[in-house]
Amino acid sequence: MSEVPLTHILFLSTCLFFIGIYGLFTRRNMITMLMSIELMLNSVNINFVAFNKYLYPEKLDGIFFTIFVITIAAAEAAVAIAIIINLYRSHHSIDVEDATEMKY
Amino acid sequence: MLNEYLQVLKFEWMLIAIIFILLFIKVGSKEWKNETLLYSINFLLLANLIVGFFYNLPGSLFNGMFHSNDLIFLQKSILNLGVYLISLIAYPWLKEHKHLLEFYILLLSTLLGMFFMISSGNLLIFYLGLELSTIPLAALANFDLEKRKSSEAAMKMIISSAFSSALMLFGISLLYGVTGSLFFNEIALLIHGGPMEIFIFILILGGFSFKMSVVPFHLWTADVYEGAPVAVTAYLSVISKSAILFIFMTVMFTVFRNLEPQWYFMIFLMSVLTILIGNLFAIRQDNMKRFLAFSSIAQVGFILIGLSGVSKMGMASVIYFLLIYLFSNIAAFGVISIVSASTGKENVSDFKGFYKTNPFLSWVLAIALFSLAGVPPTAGFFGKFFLIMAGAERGNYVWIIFAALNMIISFYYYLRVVKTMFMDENENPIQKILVPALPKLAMMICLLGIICTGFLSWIYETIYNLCNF
Amino acid sequence: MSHPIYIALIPIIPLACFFVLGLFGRKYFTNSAGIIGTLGLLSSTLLSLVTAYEYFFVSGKINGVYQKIEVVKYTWLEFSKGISIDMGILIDPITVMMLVVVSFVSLMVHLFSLGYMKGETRFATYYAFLALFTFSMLGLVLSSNIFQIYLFWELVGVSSFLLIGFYFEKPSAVAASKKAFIVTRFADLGFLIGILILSFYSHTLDFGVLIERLTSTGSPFLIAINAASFLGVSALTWGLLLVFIGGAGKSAMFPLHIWLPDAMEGPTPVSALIHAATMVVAGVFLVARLFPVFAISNPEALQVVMYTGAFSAFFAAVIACTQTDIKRVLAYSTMSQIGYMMFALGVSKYHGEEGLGYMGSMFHLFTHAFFKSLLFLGAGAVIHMVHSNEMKDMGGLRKLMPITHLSFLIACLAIAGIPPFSGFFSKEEILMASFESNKLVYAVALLTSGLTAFYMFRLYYSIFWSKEADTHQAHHGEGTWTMKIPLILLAILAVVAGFAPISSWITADGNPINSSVPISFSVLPVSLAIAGILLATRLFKTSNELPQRIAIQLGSFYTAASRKFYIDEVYIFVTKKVLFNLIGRPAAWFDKNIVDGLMNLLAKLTASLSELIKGYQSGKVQDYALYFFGGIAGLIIAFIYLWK
Amino acid sequence: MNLTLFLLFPLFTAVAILIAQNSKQIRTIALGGSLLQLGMAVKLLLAYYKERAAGNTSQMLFEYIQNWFTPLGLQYHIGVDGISIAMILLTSFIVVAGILVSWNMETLSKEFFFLLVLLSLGAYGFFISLDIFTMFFFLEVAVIPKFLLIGIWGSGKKEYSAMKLALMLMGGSALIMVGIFGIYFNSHTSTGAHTFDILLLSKMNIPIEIQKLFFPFAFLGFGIFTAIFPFHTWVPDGHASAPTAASMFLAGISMKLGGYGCLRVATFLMPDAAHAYSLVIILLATIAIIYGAFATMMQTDLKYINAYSSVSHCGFVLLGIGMLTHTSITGAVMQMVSHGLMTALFFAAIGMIYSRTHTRMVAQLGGLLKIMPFISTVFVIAGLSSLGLPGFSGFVSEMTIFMGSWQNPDKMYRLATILACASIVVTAVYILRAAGKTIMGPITNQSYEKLSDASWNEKFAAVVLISGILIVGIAPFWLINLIEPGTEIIINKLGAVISH
Repeated sequence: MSEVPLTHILFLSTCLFFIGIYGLFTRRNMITMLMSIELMLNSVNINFVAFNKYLYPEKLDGIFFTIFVITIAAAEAAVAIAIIINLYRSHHSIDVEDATEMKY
Repeated sequence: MLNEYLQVLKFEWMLIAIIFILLFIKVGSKEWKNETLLYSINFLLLANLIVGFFYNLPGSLFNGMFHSNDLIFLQKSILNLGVYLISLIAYPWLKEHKHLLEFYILLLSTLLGMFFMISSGNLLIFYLGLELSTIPLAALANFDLEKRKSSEAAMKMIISSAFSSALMLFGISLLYGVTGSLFFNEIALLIHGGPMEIFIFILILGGFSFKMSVVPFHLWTADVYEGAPVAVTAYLSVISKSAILFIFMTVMFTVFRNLEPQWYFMIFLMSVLTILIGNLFAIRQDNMKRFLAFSSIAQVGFILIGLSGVSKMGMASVIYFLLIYLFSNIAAFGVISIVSASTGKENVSDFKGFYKTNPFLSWVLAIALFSLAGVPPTAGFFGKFFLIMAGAERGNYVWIIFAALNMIISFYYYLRVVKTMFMDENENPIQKILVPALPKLAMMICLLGIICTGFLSWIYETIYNLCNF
Repeated sequence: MSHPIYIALIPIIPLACFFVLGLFGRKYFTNSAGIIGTLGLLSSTLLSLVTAYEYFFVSGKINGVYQKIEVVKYTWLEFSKGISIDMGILIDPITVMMLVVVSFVSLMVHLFSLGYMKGETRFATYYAFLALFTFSMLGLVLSSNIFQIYLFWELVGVSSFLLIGFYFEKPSAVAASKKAFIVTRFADLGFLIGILILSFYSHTLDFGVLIERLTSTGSPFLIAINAASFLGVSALTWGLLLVFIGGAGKSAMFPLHIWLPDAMEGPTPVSALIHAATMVVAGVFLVARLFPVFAISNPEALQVVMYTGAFSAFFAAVIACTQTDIKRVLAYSTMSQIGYMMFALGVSKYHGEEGLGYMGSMFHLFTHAFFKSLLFLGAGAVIHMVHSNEMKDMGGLRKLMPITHLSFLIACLAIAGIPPFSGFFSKEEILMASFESNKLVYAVALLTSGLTAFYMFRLYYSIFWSKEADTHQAHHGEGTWTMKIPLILLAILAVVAGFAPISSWITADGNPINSSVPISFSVLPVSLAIAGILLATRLFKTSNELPQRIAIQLGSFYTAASRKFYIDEVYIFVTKKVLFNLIGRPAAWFDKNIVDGLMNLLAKLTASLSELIKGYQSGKVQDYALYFFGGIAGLIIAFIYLWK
Repeated sequence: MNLTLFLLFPLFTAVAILIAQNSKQIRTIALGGSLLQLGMAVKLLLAYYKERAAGNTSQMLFEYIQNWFTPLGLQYHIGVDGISIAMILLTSFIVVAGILVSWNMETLSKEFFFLLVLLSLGAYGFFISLDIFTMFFFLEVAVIPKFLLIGIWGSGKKEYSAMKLALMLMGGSALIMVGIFGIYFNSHTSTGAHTFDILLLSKMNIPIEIQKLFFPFAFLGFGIFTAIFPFHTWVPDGHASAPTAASMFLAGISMKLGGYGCLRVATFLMPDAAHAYSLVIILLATIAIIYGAFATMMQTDLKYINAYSSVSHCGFVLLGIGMLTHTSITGAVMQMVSHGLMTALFFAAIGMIYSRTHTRMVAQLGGLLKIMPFISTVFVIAGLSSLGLPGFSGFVSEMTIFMGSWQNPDKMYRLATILACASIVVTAVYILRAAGKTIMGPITNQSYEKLSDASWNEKFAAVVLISGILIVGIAPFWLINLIEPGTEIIINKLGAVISH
């Protein structure tokens, strides 16, 4: 069975990345926005792994980086959700459109 | 070997120690009074600051992932100083606050992140430091839990910073793909200005610009500054900005050295935009913190000018300016935090007739603003003059004239605040405010810095000599 | 023959008086100020008489020619090599004569004012101003440097301003003083530029050197200044004409004369001093000072001088016939007499007998000073009694004030040119000179002398005769002895001054000339004068309605003349309408709205721009992310398209 | 003698004012300090004569160099020649007078005098520096005090005026900054480093196209400080709104900073460009002179009258500089001195009148000569001196400028000279108009009749200034001998314009 070429994977990751961006731009729900950011980070992870495996198999930098990214993403999500919960307390909504007091 | 780990990492160890002390106090059953806590913490920070000047061993660890030299030590000391001053001016706000320890723990961990970021020699460490310095900050921005604005600010900050770091990370991943290395010095050799590299560079530049709040990546700044507690705002505008600028210079001057013509061009565009937009928005602001946010955006534009003259002079003048900027900005925020802590008023219009009731605070704020505006005899004049001078060395006079003309606009809005305090009549001005000892100390230090940093040329000269360009 | 330094004291004493009275007068010398001033002036008068004696009889003449002697010279302000304002004293015949005239008349006026200005609140100030004026006038006539003369020229102007505006509460006086200053200032502008031109080409400001360089044939300077030309007129002509404009302004030549009649707002003795005897002849003096340059190198300019003088003489005489304010009549007659002097200079040449006009002009200046100041002082005495300047309030005063009446009569005869009074001799010389060189001017001169006789006696009769004096004026007498003495002294001089041997003293080139006029020549003018007198007698000796009828006969011409030919209106139009409304107002408006508006507009633009773009800070975090993304895209695009 | 004292004395005075207890102490300290500076200035003059008499022919005397920001080649380099000494004397005279007229300042007197002293410090520093950077530094030091003085103690639409003044002056210094960077980065010392040192720069020749590029920035920048058309609009508003002392300082000192800078930096260091642009300078200067004079004619507020006349008179300074002849430049410097003195006197007189009648409107005043003879006399003297009456300083300087300008034989320059001369008539018109309405004429307002005449401090101030005016006006030779060596060097650097 022939191996999947790198370009396919890069294509996948890029799609994932832009889907994430699209989601971030369009969805009003903060949680969903967080999820789309996760998507973007995941595409990054895919990139790292793929590059590592295909181009530089002799070192494991990419893999390590991925692990760190995953952890940090988790931390980020944790803090973000905490903030969002606190925001919900005051605004009674997690619609991003409702949190636009400060402008101009 | 071991003491190398101790000394090269000394700044980090110090912070970690303080953080752990605070943690122990937190988990410990004993109830501490806020006052005592604050005084002792400030004492710790002062010790941290002082120790920072001794027993520094330049070197690099983890085969080059982490390295530090005298310049980096200096930068870290500057950050330490800033944090110390900020914690001093935060006193009136924290005195009543019940999550005081958490505040410091988070604050110091972000500082730790910055330290790692500054002395990183590797994209991984850099990324870790960056995130470590960002995520807790979002939590800090939300530290006035009950305030609507605070939480909104935090939300905006965490989401947009996550987005920006995602983009930057994407760039880093591609960079890894192109060069196969995460080490700065290795990458530097492998970059030659191909289109892919330019694209990657722009992604990473975007990430940096977001942190430095350069137009058009600046939009989060104003809102977050306005919403966050004053101390946090000061921290954002001074410490994290300085840290990111330090590392930004390293990255620009080492990693992307070969792309220098390209990035000079981009920096030029962005700086022009930044100065203009920052000024134009700052004119209209009524909220003090928001106004300072936009003014700080404009300042970054000027810093980019200095940075663009890729030279020892430029590097030195940027660091020198950041030092002065630190003093001036913290002085300004100090006054604002005291006023807002004791009266909750944060609008420019509230400051009408402020001079009648609070001459001392008014003078502090005025001098700070003069220094920000770059008026002699304050140090701001020297800082700004040298920045533009460094930029002018490249002979790009369109940029210089543009900046010079924009300085007039910035004068307008700085003087506007001074005018409000000194000249406008007001039947019920802000009452006389009693300034506690610690903030007063902070202001005195800041004033001293604002006045002296300019005249004592050896400060500039030391920085200049440290700059390993 | 070194001249002793006392000449320098002549101007310095009045200056000292000025400082003393000006600084401490109001406090300490409220009453004694007059005495101090008079004594001071007495001394300088004596000094100037001594100087005159010294010069004319002892040391002035070297082998038959009166010399220009530079007594002192002190560099005051050096502009560049050779071009410097020197404070110097230059002694030559005209200077000496002017010294005598100025100091003597001034002394008379000081004396007269003792009585006339008695009880004024600003008595001391008045004397301070008088002293200042005397100082500047003496300095002017002594100047050895063209810029020095300009300097004193300005000082004279300002002290005349101060004296005219002495009654500063009277708006009319203030207006008159302003008018006098500004009009003469305008003329001085010409003088200044003239100086600039002359000095630029002759590389000096010193009179002696200047004249020498611009007259000696074939001197490089003369060639250069003649070579340079502007609008087809040589630089020399420009220079001299501009200088002459300055002189015309001070000497109230047409059309710069308008300030003189109004200047009569000042106290009458002041008019006698400034606007009859001294300052107004400064212009004549200036032309005489530069006469060699005019006469030798540039006769064209001299032509202009001649015609201006002649026209002014006639023009003023016509107006004088119609005025009813006695001081204004005198003012116009002054203008007319100065016109005489001017065209006398104009018709003159430089060398020997041809210089008759020059000599005549100086002679007339000399005699005129006495009888004209006498007339003014007399008028002053009259006004002092009647408290009015209008003829209609007067009449039949001859009984009430015999001395004034007599002296006034003498003066009238003198100015009318009746032998053997002084005016006769000087006028004869002038007529002679003009007859020899220019018949047209001669005709005008004759006509004018007739008119002069007429209007002077019109004045005389309507003051002292016509109707019977109303008795209520009887009670205050003719005035103090201090007021009478000057009248008497001046009257004597008005009679005898004509016999002074001016022709052997003051001539263009210093050589005495023979100036005997044949009787046959003087018949015509004298008879004309007598005719004028008789006409005046017929009309005004006893009050009758004939004058009105004649006035009605003359109709519009008469009204035009009585309205001074509307020159004032023209000036008013030019200043008020043109200067203020067409230049000043637009300039102010432009500054307020355009220039300043531009600055404010910039500010407004910035503000509105920031209003415009505020929408980008929408507060929606998603928009922020969008802009972020847009920024990256923008950078890429900018990089692709803009980066070379 | 040590020139640094000119910085230290004001500094100490300022500190002493800050620690002083009551307003009486404050003003005494301020006056003492200013008198001390006046003494210093006179001492400096004498020392200068002594040096010159001793045959010291070096361009600058009492030089002192101290490296500052070594890597950038900045220096603290001070020294004086005749021109700067004249300026220093002027400054010290006006400072004394200014402090005297504001003797009774009670509101926030501490800040007021502190700022005044700071302003004078800036001026002194500017005039003694020989390094463009320090020059620029002191130039800007003087700006903020002006802003605060006008904004806090001013009258009328003071905030607007203060802001306008500060912004326009800052705009000026922004331009100056660009210009001096241009000079700096095109200067090459023997070591190859760049320098701001005026003396070094004057020795090296900056390429002409560079000069042409940067001269406009430098000249226009400094020109804004001395009210060059069309950037003069800060003058009327600023002067009109400012308190008396501040107006005196503004018109008397700070407008001279600009002229001095134009001469010392722009013209002296970029002579070729000065030649290239001189026609433009002349044009702007002439416009300023004529148009300023005509604009003055229409003003109704005494302070506006004097402010606009300042625009017109400072036009003479620029004219003198632009004419590029030795005499004219000397005249320009003399004009700076004389204008400084007489405009300060004028503002002092106006201030005295205003403080009594509480109006500056020409229409509402009248017949003051009867009520307050001293003040009115001062007013008239100021007026006469500003319309160039012999015996006062105005005559000397203006005549010198005219003489010098006429030496420039070009037709356009001649035309400009004639127009400039014509302005003296217009000057006479507006001065007499103002004096005639306010001083002379009937008393308009009966309530004025019980107003008092000048108090001792006002008399003292007036006497100080008048004596200055008279010294220059009656004995101009000492001033000219003082200035000439300085201008000679400048003109030599400029290269001779056709003149004899």
